[in-house]
Amino acid sequence: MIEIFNIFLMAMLVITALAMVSSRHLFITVMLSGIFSLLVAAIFLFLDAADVALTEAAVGAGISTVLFLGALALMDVEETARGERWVRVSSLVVVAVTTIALVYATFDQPLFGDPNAPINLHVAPWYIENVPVHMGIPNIVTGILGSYRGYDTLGEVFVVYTAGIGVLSLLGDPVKNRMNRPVQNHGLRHYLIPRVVGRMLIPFIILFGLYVQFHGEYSPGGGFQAGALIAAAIILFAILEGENRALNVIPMRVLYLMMASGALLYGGVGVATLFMGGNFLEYTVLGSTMVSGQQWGILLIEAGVGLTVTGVLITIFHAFAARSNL
Amino acid sequence: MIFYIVAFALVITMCLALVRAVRGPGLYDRVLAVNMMGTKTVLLLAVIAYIMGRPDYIDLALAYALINFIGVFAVLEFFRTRESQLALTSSTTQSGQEKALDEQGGQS
Amino acid sequence: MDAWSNVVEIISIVFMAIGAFFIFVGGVGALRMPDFYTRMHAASLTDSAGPIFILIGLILHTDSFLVAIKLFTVLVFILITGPTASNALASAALLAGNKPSLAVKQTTAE
Amino acid sequence: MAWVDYFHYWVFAILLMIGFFGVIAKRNLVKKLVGLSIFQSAVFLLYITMGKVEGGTAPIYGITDNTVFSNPLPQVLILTAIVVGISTTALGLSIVVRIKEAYGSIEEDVIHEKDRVE
Repeated sequence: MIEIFNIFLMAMLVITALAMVSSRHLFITVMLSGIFSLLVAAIFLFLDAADVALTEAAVGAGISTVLFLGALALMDVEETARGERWVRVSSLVVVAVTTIALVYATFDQPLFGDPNAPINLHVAPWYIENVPVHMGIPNIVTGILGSYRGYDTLGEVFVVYTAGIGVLSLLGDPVKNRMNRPVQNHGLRHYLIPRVVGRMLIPFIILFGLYVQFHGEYSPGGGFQAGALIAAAIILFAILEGENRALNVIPMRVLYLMMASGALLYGGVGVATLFMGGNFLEYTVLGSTMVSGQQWGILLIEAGVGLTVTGVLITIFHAFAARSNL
Repeated sequence: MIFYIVAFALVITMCLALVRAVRGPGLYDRVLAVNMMGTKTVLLLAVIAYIMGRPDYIDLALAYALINFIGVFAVLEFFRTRESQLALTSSTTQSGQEKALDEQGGQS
Repeated sequence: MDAWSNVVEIISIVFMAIGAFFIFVGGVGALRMPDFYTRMHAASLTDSAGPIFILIGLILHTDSFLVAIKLFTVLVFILITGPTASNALASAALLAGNKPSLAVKQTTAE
Repeated sequence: MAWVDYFHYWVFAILLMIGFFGVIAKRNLVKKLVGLSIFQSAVFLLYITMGKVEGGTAPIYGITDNTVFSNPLPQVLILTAIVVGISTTALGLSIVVRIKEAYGSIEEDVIHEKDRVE
């Protein structure tokens, strides 16, 4: 019965994707990508991936639309050239052939939802069985993310950090760019209703972000989602009051500090466990028992993840906003 | 059963909003459709939580309800700055870059 | 006691059915109305009446206090943000010179 | 209902190829990035689809009595990949912004033309 909704949503997803690629106006593409993200989040929830759906919600609803609009404010929104005819025809042929090959290949895939599919037999049962034993936390996803696959997450955090540095080095320091601009931007300060309501909601968004951060062991959530939510709150403030005020509230040096200290905290936990006699990121040595050590470790590295993600996302926003006038 | 009916109504309405988003003559119709989709998704997530018997899914609905409207504000800001930029550029002469673009558009 | 919970159950089902109806009508309106502002009017129906009925129906259906509080919070936030977003959208549209079709007709007739 | 079992995979294949088409056929750089993010979402969808277990529920203990869980491992991988995805998209967008500032256009043809002239 539930599959019917999923089929509906997936058909809508395909239509949205087609419209996104075929539309000539980039603003329309960005708006449709908002719909795309909403549909993907609902589908993830139907497929039992609550944590992933929350991440998609936090990133897709606020931040990615704002980023794309910030970039579009610097360019022409109309797509002028369509490209030569042979390019379009030949790429259509390539795409059609590959689609047929991929669809043919799906018949070798295990059936949808098969509990005996190879993917579900190898390590997953061990994880599901051992997360409560080793860590004593109910959310298996957080357990795997923080502990069993801690190296993986460490790498991802450094990728996010590097992307933030890359954006900064490409677009320049937001504060300097802002000073060179002819017109200072005051945001939506003259729009009373959005301003009042938006300001009222910002504390709630931050509060919810902190809840997601620290309750992530018990319900869907964790550092990545919380970072995106808190960054969305700050970005909302910057949209409402202008970036200058947002930069007064959280200056760039604090953001740099957040970016770096989050990644450092994560790495530092690993080094600390080395010095305390364990392996890199072996949290067991942090506490008196295995469970308490693991819980301390997960709490610390989730805090690191949250700090880095918040810092990077707000920095990226400021970097774009200082270039454009958004 | 009533949950399935409500969820079905929500999905159908999402389809209608999608039609509006894909077809919608103006830019604003698309923003409107996105906004509608947002509210429908919040409700759909809440109803899914009941259908699946998972009360923790309501956190997701809460997250969407809180941050969904940021996109609309960004759109408002986008058009506001674009208006002021257009006013700035149209009052002076056409910039060199735009001229070069026009010439190349004419050639090709 | 049993009769009372039955009554609550029926009320919640009725509320959810009304909410689903409003949502559907708003969706049809957003598709069929002639110009942007009337479409927005229909769409804002799904932002206000629909969530009120559906979420109250869901609240009546639950026996967990925490879930009821969370749903009520969702309702409050939807009721705050929905009209604000509509307002922001309408002012953005008006700012860009998007006139209601009736207003355009009147000015051309004069 | 045999086709339902494969429907999710088909949607994955079609979405992947829509994104691919956007990347190879479109001349606009932002459009290419959008195609890339569709491609990315298709891969996310494939991972999550493969981790779904019939009759399972989200892998969190203690909320329902159901102890059949969907596979948590793909969820972990995709969760981090989403945030990494938005960061790398931002990096790509900032490169596009610099290209726009240097060449005055984000259309591939115009950029190639300018390169040839210089």
